Amino acid sequence: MIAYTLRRLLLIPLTLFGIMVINFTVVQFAPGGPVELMITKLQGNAVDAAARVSGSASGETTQAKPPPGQGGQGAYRGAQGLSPDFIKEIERQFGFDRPAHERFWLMMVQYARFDFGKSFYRDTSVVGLVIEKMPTSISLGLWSTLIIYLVSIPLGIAKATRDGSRLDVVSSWAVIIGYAVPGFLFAIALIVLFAGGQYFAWFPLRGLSSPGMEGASFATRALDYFWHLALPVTALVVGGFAGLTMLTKNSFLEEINKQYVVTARAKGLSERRILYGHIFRNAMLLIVAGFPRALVGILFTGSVLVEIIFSLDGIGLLGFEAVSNRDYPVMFGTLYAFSLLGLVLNLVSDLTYHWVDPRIDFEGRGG
Amino acid sequence: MSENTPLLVVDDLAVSFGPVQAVKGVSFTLAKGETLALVGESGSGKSVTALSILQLLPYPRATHPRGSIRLDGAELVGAPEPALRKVRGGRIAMVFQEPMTSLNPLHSIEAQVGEVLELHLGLRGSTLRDRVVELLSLVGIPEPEKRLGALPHELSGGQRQRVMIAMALAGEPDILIADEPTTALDVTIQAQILALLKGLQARLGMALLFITHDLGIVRKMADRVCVMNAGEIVESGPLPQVFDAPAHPYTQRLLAAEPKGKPHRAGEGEPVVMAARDLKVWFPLKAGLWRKTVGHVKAVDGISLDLKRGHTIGVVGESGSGKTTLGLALLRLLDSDGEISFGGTRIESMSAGTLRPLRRQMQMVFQDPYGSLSPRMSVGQIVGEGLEVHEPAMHAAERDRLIAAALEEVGLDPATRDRYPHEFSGGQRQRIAIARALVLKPKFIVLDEPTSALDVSVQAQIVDLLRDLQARHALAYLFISHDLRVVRALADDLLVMKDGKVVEAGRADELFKAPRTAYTRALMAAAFDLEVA
Amino acid sequence: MNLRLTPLDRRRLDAFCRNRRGFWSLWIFLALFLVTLGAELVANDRPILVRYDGATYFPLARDYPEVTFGGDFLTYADYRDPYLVAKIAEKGWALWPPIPFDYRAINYDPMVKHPSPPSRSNWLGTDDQGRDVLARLIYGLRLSICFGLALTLVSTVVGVAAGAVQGYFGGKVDLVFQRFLEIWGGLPELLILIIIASIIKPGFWTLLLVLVLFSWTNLVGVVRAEFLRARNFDYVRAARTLGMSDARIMARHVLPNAMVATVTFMPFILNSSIVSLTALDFLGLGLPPGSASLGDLLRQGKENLQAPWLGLTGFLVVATLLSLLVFVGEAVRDAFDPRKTS
Amino acid sequence: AETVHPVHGLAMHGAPKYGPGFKHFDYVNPEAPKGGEIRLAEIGGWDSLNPFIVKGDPPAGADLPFETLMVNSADEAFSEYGLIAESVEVPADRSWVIFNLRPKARWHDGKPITADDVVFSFEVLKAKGHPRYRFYYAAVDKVEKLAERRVRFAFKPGDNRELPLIVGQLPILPRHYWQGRDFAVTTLEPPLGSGPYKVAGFDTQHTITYERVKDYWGADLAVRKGEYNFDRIRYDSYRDTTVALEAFKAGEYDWRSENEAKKWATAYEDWTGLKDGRGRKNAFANQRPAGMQGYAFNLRRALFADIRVRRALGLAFDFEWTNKTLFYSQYKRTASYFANSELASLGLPSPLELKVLEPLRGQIPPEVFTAEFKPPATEGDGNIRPNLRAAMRLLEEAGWRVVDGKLVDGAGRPFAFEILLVQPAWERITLPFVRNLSRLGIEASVRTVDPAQYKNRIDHFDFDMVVHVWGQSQSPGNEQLGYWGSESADEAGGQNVAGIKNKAVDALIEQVISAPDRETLVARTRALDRVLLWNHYVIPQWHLGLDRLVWWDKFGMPDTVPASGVQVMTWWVKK
Ligand SMILES: Nc1ncnc2c1ncn2[C@@H]1O[C@H](COP(=O)(O)OP(=O)(O)OP(=O)(O)O)[C@@H](O)[C@H]1O
Ligand SMILES: Nc1ncnc2c1ncn2[C@@H]1O[C@H](COP(=O)(O)OP(=O)(O)OP(=O)(O)O)[C@@H](O)[C@H]1O
Ligand SMILES: [Mg+2]
Ligand SMILES: [Mg+2]
Repeated sequence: MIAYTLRRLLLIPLTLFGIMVINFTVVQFAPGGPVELMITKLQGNAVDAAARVSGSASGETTQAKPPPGQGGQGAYRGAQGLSPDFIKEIERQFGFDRPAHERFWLMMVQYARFDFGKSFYRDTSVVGLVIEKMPTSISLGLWSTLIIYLVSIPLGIAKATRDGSRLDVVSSWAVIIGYAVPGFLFAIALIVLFAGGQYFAWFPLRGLSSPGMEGASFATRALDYFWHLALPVTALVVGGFAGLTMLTKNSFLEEINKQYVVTARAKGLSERRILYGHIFRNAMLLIVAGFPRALVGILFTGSVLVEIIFSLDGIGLLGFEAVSNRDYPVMFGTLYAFSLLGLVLNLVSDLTYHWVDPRIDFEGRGG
Repeated sequence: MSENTPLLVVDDLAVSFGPVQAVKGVSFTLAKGETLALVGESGSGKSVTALSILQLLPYPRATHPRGSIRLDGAELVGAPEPALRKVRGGRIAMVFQEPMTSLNPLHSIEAQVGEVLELHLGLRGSTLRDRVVELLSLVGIPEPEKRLGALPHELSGGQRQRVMIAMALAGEPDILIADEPTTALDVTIQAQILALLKGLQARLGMALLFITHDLGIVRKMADRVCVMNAGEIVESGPLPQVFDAPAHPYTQRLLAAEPKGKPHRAGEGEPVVMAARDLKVWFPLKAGLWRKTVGHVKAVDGISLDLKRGHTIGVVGESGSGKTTLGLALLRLLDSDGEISFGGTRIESMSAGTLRPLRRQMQMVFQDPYGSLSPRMSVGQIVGEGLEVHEPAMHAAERDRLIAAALEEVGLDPATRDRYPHEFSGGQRQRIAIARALVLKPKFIVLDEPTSALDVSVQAQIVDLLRDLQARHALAYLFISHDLRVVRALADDLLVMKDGKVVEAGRADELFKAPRTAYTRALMAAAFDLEVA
Repeated sequence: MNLRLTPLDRRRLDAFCRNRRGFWSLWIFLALFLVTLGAELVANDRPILVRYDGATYFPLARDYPEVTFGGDFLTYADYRDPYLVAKIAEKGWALWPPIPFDYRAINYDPMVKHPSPPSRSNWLGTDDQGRDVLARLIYGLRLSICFGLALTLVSTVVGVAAGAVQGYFGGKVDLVFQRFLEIWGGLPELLILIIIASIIKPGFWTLLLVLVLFSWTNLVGVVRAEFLRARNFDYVRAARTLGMSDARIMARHVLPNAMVATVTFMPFILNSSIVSLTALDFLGLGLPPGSASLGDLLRQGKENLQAPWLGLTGFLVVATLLSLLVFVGEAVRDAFDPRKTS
Repeated sequence: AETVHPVHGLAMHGAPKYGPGFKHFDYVNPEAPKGGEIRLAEIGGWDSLNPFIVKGDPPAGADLPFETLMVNSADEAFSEYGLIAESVEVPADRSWVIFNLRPKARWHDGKPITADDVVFSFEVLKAKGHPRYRFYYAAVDKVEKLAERRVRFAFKPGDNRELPLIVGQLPILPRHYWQGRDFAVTTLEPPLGSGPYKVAGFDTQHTITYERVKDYWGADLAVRKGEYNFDRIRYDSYRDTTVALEAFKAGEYDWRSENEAKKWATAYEDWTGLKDGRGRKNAFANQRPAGMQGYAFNLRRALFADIRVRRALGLAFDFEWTNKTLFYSQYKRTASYFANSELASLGLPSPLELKVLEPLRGQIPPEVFTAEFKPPATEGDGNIRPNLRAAMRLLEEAGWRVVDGKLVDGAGRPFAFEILLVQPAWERITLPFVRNLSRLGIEASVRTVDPAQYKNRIDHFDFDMVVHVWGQSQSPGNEQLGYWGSESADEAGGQNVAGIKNKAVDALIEQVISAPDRETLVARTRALDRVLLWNHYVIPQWHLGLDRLVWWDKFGMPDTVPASGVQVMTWWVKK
């Protein structure tokens, strides 16, 4: 195992490099780059990327919104086409005056030193951005994953032992319906029902904390935190039960009739102990196999929609906007960081396989 | 012995699996300190009866149309789970027939044995550990401290069986149901185990329900005997009565049957089919978080052999001496060092692809038949698969015919070929595994304890079959067994193994007559005299 | 063709049928699917049959120029046009499908504002463009099911095969393939979609291809894990002794035991393919605007909270579909469970 | 040389409406009580408090703490009155401008605003500010400080009457504050300003509160009288429009402008505020020029070269039905490129218009002289057969025929094109149009792409038809060159999306730019409007002309709504 682990560790930089090369190449083919987007923005024609998901802010006409502040200088006055010099300058700003391979090389050298540069459109470093969004993502990811696992696994086990019973059927329905509710609809429904003005205004509409909480006691702040989290986490979680519950159930069904279970029973063990002490480890492999993926998923891409709907700023939204806005430093920076994390987690999960079932090895076999 | 009220009463017990009636009204009693032997044909319902006592059958698939089982007067059939839990392991313990599949593959043997101690005796910590070690050494596991952390797959067949026994004994039960507890054990260990059981019986008054096909053991151990055939008890009574004056024809047949005959002698000039030079298989012993290799189990340690066409080499040796490993290594199912050649071709470094066509010519019957049968394939598919692969042109009907014939040859009803492996008895599964190997008519077969689960009559049938096939097709066998009678009936040459090394080799008849080493002598003595210390 | 069932298959079939829930689910699903396959006959904006001026016309099968029925144009007739309706009524009659709209047909009734609630003419109401929700549902279901089935099938086959090969062979194969997967997984799905959409116009097949590119990896991990474990089992070793090819061992011996994951995940993959189609619609990378898909219905549901029949219909249909499939999946699992067949 | 007198305000043309010494704008309530709070919402987050640079997203209201030299009034076409500048001096040819600063103007830290600050502002904005400033002020030749409170901007040669006014919009930034700070980077330290509000507290991305400056130097100025009455203005950020709407209904914020007809018509029906009278919902008419929004043909495509074809396609767009069933009849059809303003053409050309049109006779569609432009109308019942008949006739005239139900040209090529969209919301509007086109045998398809790709395709003229909006001000000028000028037709990334290349149009644009006074400007603009309209370069869509507002009824508002529409900052909290 040590040799294998070492080999895998050595392969990580290589894989990472591969990921970066491929992505960099792919990006070269993207229609429209940051320069174009910047120009659109300058001309005042920009369409917010998130608008596609969140509904357009501009409606069916362009002049519907009276300018609330002063000023109101319409950008169109000056917009008489941009001079080529000016476009050149923007290109230079973004580093697009260099050939692609040179840009790539520069980027990789920086990345090797864990220097991820700055966003094209903001003045924050990529690391800063990620760190800024991390708490939100982790809050959402951690709690929802926790809840999903804590509910699904025992539920799946209970279903396996009572295969075909009423509990089984009813809970199947419940988790499936939860899964079938489209997340965005459910989130909106939650807002309308429990945070809107019409029905019950029990929960806050947005954010992760109430204003003016800085000085409050820890308990109050924690309470406030969970109060804010309740709806988004619910929205994230409903859809998550089904897959895991069914997987657990089926994995357990697979094992529950094996001979060693009879042995365990012959020892006089309680059903519970048989389930959790004996079958669990044998059936857990698949669940363990899915775990790192779930974790990365929830941290990285988790929840663009939920983030948008609950006005939270997490990594999901950051990544989505980075791609839509062609904010390459952010895109590559997050890609690099999360790929690295993913690669490490992959290794960890492989090692867990071996830990769960020591018969598993990764040596070549055949014939 | 003591003729007080019976501890366990089984009364007109019947078991059905859907339409299949496995047990059709079995009655017997078991008193404290008594040993009752349940003998009978393979598939006659012994295991099912035993499992019914602990209510461990796959309910609701299995049903009891009638009958009752009472422990100290309390009904066990249909008893609530909590009540059964108290009985299981604590009052009645069971050694399962197939130790290989009956252990939890992912728990160390320490955990599996310790669990019973913890549950029923409330032991914890170092007392628990000490007791586990003690139990393991009682059942003859060498260096038990070192192997506490071993997982079942790292043990030899006999070792697993001993762990199973240790586990059953751990709870100090009132009744021990032992379903073929010594099938995988070499005779010395077997004797040791039997002595252990006797000792416990005397000390604790433990009652013993002993299921076995080994009549020698029955003679040594049993107070009373029940003979089962086709789901019914056909004869029962005190040992001398049944054995000396069998009334039922089946009992008579059973007692008369014995593997007989001489090995079929092929000419000495036959070509060598399978040869090995200085074969070595070392398993690393790993420890710690990083599972560093801290030593090796030298399972096979420099063995050479030449097996000629039409010949049989018998491999004997104590449990854990490396017999199975040798067989696996010869077939390139394990990584090994040293030369292996098959039919004159060196195969030790042959790629899997080149080796594949050769595989048809070399087959193996695994020591753990249950584990070697794909659980989701029907028996017909399992047996026929080799044909399908190697004779793709063969007509389906022809294949079907061959499958049926093969099953019939090993004494199975071809009508059962659409069943799944788990629907068979231990002995039946073993025969399925044999049928699978034989149907291909290979040149060379490794037979790893192929008859361990078979009653004497079937055993004799199988031995005859093997010998007959050998004569007709000049098959070469590597025959691994601790049952020296069977070995004597089949083997031309003998290889005696100990700790991965050959301690003695030579012509079988000579060795049986005049064993040269003390080790062999001890083996023989134990086997033929069943010395109980 | 040999349709004779082996006794084992019979047993499996019996086991399948014994799971009543799964059994009925399958029938309901098939019935639904069948109805949607014949969507044109059930919901259409053209009559099945027109009798006009002594001649019989089959608008479902053929396009007729409007002039055929006394209209002005040489272009094909729009049978819902009141002008044409009147013309046809004058000299004959038309036999309409039960739902006289197809997925594009707009209810031009000027009295209704769209989206309009369920009514006599639109049983499930109209969407925000005035199209009949029920008709769109029927067409959308067909598209979504076909898309989902195709995607599920392809990505499952590919994913299982890839996972199997890695897990079974291990070693270099695994090491290289895993790294490939990691690199593959790092691809920015969104961007690739954008790129592809910029090169080719997204349509059913292109989207299928693109989504397969990303969805096949879902199963690889679990299947690989199962294979890593199962390759150590004795019966695999036994199969190897029989000289079976690796492919056969994988397919016959290991795979059935790794089926848990596959069967469990399949309904979900199917459903998520429907959802990913929606997500693409959101991003404007989905099917051409105007196509009927369940996703479009869901999206409209979100954008038109004041018209709950849109979202609710979409959700109910998706939920039903998914439940049916999960229950069928359970029955299939039962059928292959040796302990459940008898 | 001419003597130039300092004046209090400037108009684009003629004299400003408010004379020297005016007390307040007409559309404010000078007695409006100060105090209270207004909570507003914006869509999207923010991460920077420097609204003058290209990086970062500033929050809504980020410019509240800052002031310009002059401010425009909301009820005139384009007039500005001094704010930081007490008076301005402009020569007749408007080739330069001098601003005299108010002595009492000061920063929030109490320091006075000086000419140095003005010079600094101009330079720093051009050098490091948002690139917009760079071309905005491209025509400014140089700026010089004449005295402590007197600055002069000199313009490059050219006839651009707007420049003094544009310079008047220059935000003035404190030099002393920015010395030692980098202007080009985003910041979360509220920069020093001089305006009526300053940042009081914020939570990045989520919310920001502005607080009225108690000793605001300009509180009593005529241009400030009655405005900025709230003590606190809070903006909350929402990411999702639906949620923002729910939040409003839940009372999370106070005031909202609705931009979707469907929502305006339906989303407030169940609003408790409206039911129990605590909320108000009202649409206020305005005269903000709506410009032209429409389906723009890509005239570079041969397919659309024939004016009859363009006209025929226009006939297939059923605005009345769309408006009735999809928009709840809230919109007005746009019949001018300068809709909703006095610049829009009306009836037949006036003599003043004819003066510029006559010379072009022959080069422009004859209908210009004979008919008032009216977009094709329908009954709104979805039955557009009469229009389709007309369209079919036009298409046939243009050489198209129907073969096998498809419209084909002489060579048998089908009439097929793609409508490129960037906003998914437009699909529902466009698809019925496509359906109508199909009845003419035209194969139109709709394609929605992401913004970057959209931009890319527009820039490379790789589209057939798009929805485009040309915004207009009350005072058209140079930008018209970019909109319709021949030169801009081939300029990648330009505003002449349709690719109009028409000598007559070019000539008219010249006339508009050089219009000497408002009256001529209006006439010439109308003439331009007519020519553009009759050329059928776009299929006009609609405009609103209303501010659709909902608010929780705690505010008072002035009696008059100015031409530019409702000004929230003139509202106040009811006592
Ligand atoms: N995978 C493994 N890892 C570690 N040790 C192993 C492994 N397999 C077998 N061994 C050890 O190798 C030795 C030989 O095992 P083997 O199975 O060959 O014995 P055997 O002669 O067949 O015994 P039996 O008669 O009990 O079946 C035993 O001590 C066993 O514990
Ligand atoms: N789960 C099952 N389903 C159907 N039939 C079964 C099942 N288990 C056992 N049987 C059948 O019941 C009969 C009795 O089986 P049992 O295991 O008791 O035999 P046994 O006497 O222990 O034989 P052996 O000596 O070979 O172990 C056999 O014919 C077997 O095929
Ligand atoms: Mg048995
Ligand atoms: Mg062995």
